[in-house]
Amino acid sequence: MRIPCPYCGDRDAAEFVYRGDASPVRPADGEGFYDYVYLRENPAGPMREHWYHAQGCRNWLVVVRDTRSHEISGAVMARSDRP
Amino acid sequence: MAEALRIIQPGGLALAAVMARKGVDASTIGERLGLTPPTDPTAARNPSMTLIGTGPGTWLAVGEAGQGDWVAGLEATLAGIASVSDQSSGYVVLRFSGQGAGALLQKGAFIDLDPAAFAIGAAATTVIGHLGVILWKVDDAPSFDVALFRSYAKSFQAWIAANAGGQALPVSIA
Amino acid sequence: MARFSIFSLASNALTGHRRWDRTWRDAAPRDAYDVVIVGGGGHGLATAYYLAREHGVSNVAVVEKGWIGGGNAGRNTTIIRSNYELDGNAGFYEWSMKLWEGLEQDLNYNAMVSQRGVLNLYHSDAQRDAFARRGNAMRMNGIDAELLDTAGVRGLAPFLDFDQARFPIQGGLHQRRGGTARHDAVVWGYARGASDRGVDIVQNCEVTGFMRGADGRVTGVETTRGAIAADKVAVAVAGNSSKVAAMAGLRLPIESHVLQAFVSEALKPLLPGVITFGAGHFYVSQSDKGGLVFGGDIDGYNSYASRGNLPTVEDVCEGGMAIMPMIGRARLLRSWGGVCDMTMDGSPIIDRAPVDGLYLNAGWCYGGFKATPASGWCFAHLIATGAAHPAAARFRLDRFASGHLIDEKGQGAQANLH
Amino acid sequence: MSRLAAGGLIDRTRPLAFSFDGRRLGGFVGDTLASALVANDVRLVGRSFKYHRPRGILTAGPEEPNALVTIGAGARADPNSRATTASLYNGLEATSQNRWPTLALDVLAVNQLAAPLFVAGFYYKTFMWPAKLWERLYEPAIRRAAGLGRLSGEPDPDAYDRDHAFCDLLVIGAGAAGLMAALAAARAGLRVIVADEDARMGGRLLAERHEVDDRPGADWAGEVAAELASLGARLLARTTVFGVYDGQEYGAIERLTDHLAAPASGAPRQRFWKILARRAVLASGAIERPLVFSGNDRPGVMMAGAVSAYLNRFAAAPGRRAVVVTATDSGWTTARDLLAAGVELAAVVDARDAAPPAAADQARAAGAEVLLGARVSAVAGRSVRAVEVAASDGRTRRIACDLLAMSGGWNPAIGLGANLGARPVWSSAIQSFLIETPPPGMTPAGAAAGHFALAEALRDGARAGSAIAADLGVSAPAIQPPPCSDDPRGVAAPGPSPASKSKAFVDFQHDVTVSDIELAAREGFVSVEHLKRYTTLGMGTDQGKTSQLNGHAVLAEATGRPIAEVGTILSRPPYLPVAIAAFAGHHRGRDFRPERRTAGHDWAVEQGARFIDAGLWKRPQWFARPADGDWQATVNREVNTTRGGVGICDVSTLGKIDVLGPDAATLLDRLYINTVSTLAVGKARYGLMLREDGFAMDDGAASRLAEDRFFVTTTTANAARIMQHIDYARQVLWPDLDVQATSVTEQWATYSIAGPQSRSLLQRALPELDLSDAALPFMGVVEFRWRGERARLFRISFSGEMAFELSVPAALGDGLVRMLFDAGRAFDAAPYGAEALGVMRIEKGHPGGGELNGRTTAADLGMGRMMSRKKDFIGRVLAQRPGLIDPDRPALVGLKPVEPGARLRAGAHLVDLADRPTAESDQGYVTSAAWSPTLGHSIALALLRRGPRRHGDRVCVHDPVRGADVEAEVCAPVFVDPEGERLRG
Repeated sequence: MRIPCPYCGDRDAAEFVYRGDASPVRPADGEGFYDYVYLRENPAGPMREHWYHAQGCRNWLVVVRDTRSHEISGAVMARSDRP
Repeated sequence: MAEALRIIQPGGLALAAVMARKGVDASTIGERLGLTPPTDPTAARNPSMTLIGTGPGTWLAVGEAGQGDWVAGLEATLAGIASVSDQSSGYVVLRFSGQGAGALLQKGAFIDLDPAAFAIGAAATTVIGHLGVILWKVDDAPSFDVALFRSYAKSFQAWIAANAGGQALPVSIA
Repeated sequence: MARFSIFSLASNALTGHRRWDRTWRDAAPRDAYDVVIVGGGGHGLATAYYLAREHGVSNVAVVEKGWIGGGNAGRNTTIIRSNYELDGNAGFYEWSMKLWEGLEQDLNYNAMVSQRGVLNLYHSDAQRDAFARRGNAMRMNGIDAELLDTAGVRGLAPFLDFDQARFPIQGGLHQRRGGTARHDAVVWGYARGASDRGVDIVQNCEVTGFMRGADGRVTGVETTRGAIAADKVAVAVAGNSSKVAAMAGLRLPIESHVLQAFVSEALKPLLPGVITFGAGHFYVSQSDKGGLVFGGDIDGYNSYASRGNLPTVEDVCEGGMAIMPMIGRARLLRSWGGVCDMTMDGSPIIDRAPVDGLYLNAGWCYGGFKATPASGWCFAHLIATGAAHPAAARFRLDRFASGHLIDEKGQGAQANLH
Repeated sequence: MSRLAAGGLIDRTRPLAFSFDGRRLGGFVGDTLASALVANDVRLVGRSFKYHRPRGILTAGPEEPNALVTIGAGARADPNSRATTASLYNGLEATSQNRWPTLALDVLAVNQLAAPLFVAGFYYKTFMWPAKLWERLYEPAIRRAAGLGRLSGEPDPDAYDRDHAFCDLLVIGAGAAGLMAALAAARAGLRVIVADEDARMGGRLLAERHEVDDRPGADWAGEVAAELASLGARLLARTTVFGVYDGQEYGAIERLTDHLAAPASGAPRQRFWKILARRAVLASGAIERPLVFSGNDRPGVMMAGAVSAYLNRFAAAPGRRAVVVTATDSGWTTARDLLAAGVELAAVVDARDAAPPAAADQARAAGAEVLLGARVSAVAGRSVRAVEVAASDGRTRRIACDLLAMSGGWNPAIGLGANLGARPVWSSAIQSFLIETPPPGMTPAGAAAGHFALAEALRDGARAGSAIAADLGVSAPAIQPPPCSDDPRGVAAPGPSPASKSKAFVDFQHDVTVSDIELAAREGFVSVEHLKRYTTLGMGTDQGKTSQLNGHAVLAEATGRPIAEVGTILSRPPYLPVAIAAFAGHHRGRDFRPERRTAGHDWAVEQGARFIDAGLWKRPQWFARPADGDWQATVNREVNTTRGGVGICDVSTLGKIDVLGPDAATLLDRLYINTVSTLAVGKARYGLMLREDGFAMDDGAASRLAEDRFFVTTTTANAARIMQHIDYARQVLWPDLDVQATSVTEQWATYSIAGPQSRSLLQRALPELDLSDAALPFMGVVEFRWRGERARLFRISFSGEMAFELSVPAALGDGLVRMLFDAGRAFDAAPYGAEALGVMRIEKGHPGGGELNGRTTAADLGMGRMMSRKKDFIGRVLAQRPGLIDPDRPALVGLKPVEPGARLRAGAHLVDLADRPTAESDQGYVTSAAWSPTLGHSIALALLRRGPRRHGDRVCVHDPVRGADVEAEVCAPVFVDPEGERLRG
């Protein structure tokens, strides 16, 4: 599987560390931390997810990948991906 | 791997990680340095330094050690617009030259090193045999410079020995 | 149902084996049942079997979207063990081991339960102490455990690499009662036993939604073969738990991940039992047919595709060559993937769902096969009595909110690290 | 000898000697082991898996189910090798498998007598009584009988290579279609890779007598290959593309030396390729389908296409008097090949009522019987002596022959096309399965796409290659397929001939018969996956390449469903089996993972250090001296020297991170439970980080070197994880902060100088520095120059003694340690290793790996009060969950044995003295333990329920896996200098 790193270009997925769903946002206050940390949509289909290019540019990416086919439709730097 | 391969360790290099402060773009840094840092994974050079793109707003700066404290100078020059971390000891740099250089590195790196895809000045931060490396193409001898973290040097030598078909004796890395 | 034995086999041989019945009735769904179990894998079928046998609840349907045992029940590496450390896990898996030990006579079906031992290798003093801690916990739970030094490991597996290893083998934690079982036979044996006790096994019947009462209670399932009413609906669809839970409006502390497994060409007997590498990702056993059955870690990214990628294949084979370089010339024959429910603490869930009438059996990570008998036993107990079985009392859904986690690896709330 | 006088692609000027089961035999360069065996009239080559039935060579390709042998001996023995694809070389030693004592006389052949019992799934129905006999008796017997070849049991002595390639087009299979596709693409200027498993490009062209472009097909193939090479295409012979993966990635294995008598020493045996291809053409050809009739597994029964291959390519006649039985025109091609080779053709049996007229006339003219609407009903002889033919008139004829060539039609070799999960789709036109939705970028072509005839295959390959060039935006003149001779193949339905039940084999390797499949269906195993699992159909080393479809046809018939509905199995990688060592390559033995060495490594080796693994690092564990006696004495000495004088320890492996920028302090406040922003420049502070779930993650020190410059240390184990954590915090959680971070672990060599004499030693080593408490107080930091380079001195202690950590650029690390010991000679300074370091940190009650185990909270570790209430930080909220603040949680305590000589061990559990040790009575466990030379007895850190409230209590330290129980007293976790006076000196 190749991850299209916006900076480095297409790279083998083994260069990356996977973290999971990029959608949950850290709550500002005390509420919602259980949801944020534990509950997941775990969709069968396209998913926005966090990949860290640990062996490359050391940036966190938001990759859109279909969990049924593993086909990737895009990737951006997480820091520039503000909802 | 029939082609010739030479591996040397250029001495006296000063190395630093240069990280732009928030909102500071490459051209601003370029004005201070007199060399505009690349905004993509390539290497920019002038007589006094090479800047290798390692990520958005981050570069590996390579200069000549010895002439004063090169890294301290860089810090002073970039004060306020970029953070600098001395890596002169962090990495060892090896130069692979000759027709066999690309073929050897291709055995380890899962990126396209074909001249058409990886021209002079191209750079990549990637993996060779479980080792993280920063490699950039210097000339069309071809020569590639490979920077890797110092503690891995012995293992990298073992990888080279196993993959260079015995005909290229790697330098002992200091 | 005809009882299986060498005598029934012989007598059928005389009639060209034309008299054998179907192993289980292929039922069409009726309109209503006391209990509908979603998922015809090992856990779902074991649940049905114990509901009927232990609780006299036989008005039960097991609905399976494909063919029974087609999910992880038929994709695992057949290892059974109870070498767990933490409260909640150790007792539960030991109960499962006890059920394995009587399974064939109970089911009158040879599931080839083979207690050939499970050996976990350690490679450092810290790992030895962690294994000692686990072994001690096992002993205190009445589970057999032996901490071996290098000589002890040599005695069991002289073919391991003790000399050239990057991470030298210092010893191992051995559970002699661990071993393997024939995964498909477990599914077929439970299906046969449940079917014989009146349970309807409905294949090619996919659940598409839940029927809900006015009070929101789950009153049945919508399926590709029509609506089926039920007093209680029990879900045992590990790998797809999130999908099914979503039909009831639930989100779970679960991610689906793919775990690859591999088998080599058939070879004459080579390995004594199950061996796991402690400084990398590799475990292996040898099947009765002679194939080396092995695997390692999950690929690590969410997936519903039951297949993985090459980096994991390489990682697993590197691990294998690191501890037993004699397998180098054995050829990898076939690879496959199973989709696992990875929970946020690496331990399973057997509990009522937050929706009335709905029961949840999920989150088995890559450890579901060995749990099959106890999972069915305890889930049946919960469904029939409404109370958690003591052996599974800690597998609560609310433990994540309350902080009573069961985290064997101490990795915290990241599913792919367990 | 059955070697033909002329013809073939073998080199008669280069004879080769080889042996089979010890018999010395001869062949030629160009032979496979199988063709050489055929040429030597060897018919019995193996025994089947279950019944141990005698088996001969069935095919001439990788789909071979029968001719599996062990090639080579000793550590290089290669079990289960296909004789049909193994290139012959001088001195090749082949041995038959799965028989005892000999191939001709195999005792386990008695299994055949029990065949009525050994039906599909029989073992599920028996071997259950008495229960204990399964492991003791039944299973070992089954295991001995099962399995095929035997591994040597010795480490694989060969090296395996690894390479990566990128291309526009990967052509899988260099037959007619593949070569045309490659030619079209290469002429259009694309980067092309052609991979073929054979030693020679050409595919079926090598086995047939067709002409392409007015020359023999093999010559044409050679010329095309030459042109491809001249166009810069990479041609990989002996290379099997075994799998398709995500992102248009293909795995391939190139066999480099398996065909050589004497490979150069150290030369890699195989090369594992990872190929990234924008497009791929699947030109993997087709596999001929056996006919299913009684006795179809007898030696002497061979696929018709294989017979043609042995005759045409290898000039070896598999028999002297042949019968051809066919359901399509293919059999007639083989009939012609037999006549052309001068083999006596006894009869051609065609299931159809009409045969290709020309071929039939030619056969009759040659004196062969032509039987239409007929079938073979039985085969006589252990090795074929005659066949019984049921003719259309219903009468049965017996025809003497020693070779039966069978052809049941062709199955496209679509395995790779299904690797990503696309279900093959039934095509009634070719009576087989095809790939309708291939993996992204892949185009099936030629026979793999159902275009069996040569002209069609050439055309289809050219079309595929040109279309791909156009698709990739390269305009090139369309390439015309060359003219060729041809003959029709025809199609036939799969499945058994009527009334062929007993001993009618579907899966030759696993002895699955028609009646086995019918039994499975009767018992309800009607899904193809159930059928496979219940009967083991298609699970052999051939993965059902010759058996799958026939088996599914039998199932369809038995269940009254069309085969399109029954479906077929998804083929999973690898397409052909791959040696495990090839996947591991260089990364085995000591090279399994890289080794990290500190700058002082060589010095430590000189000092006789013993090393331990800390992650990938090698750390000195201790420095034994002859006088020490044992390791414990060594460690005691190192501790005593440090506490009594001065010791020096390499702590370079700790993670080191520069956290820089205007918002660095803000970020660190959010990462640590305690406050860092109040730290003054020139000061360091101990800190603890939690995971967001509220459990402790890592501890270390943060030092402020400037307002906007922090230097953070982590434990050796967590360095990478913390770097990732910091990047996540600054890039994902708080991208608005202006903070930069990078790992400088490798930049600095750091030595801890600890003990009452440490300051004196340093003062001698660094006379220019002011080391007074005023200038450098506890937790102070100074930067200075050493040998012209930046250096840092931290007054930080892990040992509890007055201690300093001195950091210099790693390039100077070796010089530093030598300088320190020069200066230390006056103080009898001794190096100490990780073991002594651990003893001293346990004596001081510092948490280490045993306590930071991912399941402990700050409060468990006695750091609850460090948690700031004034600010947000990662883990703050979830750390307040009931389960994490339960006062009964096990918390950190110290333990000392009541019997001073008794030994405490990490991993032991704690129970009250009154209780019997059970899961219920478990009160906690020992996290770290050591012998304290300072106190003269064993000490331990433990997590004990309500521990902090139980100081003075006695507990039972229970360690059944290692020894007897020990009684210990609960105490505070700090054993030495609880007031910390020594720190300040």
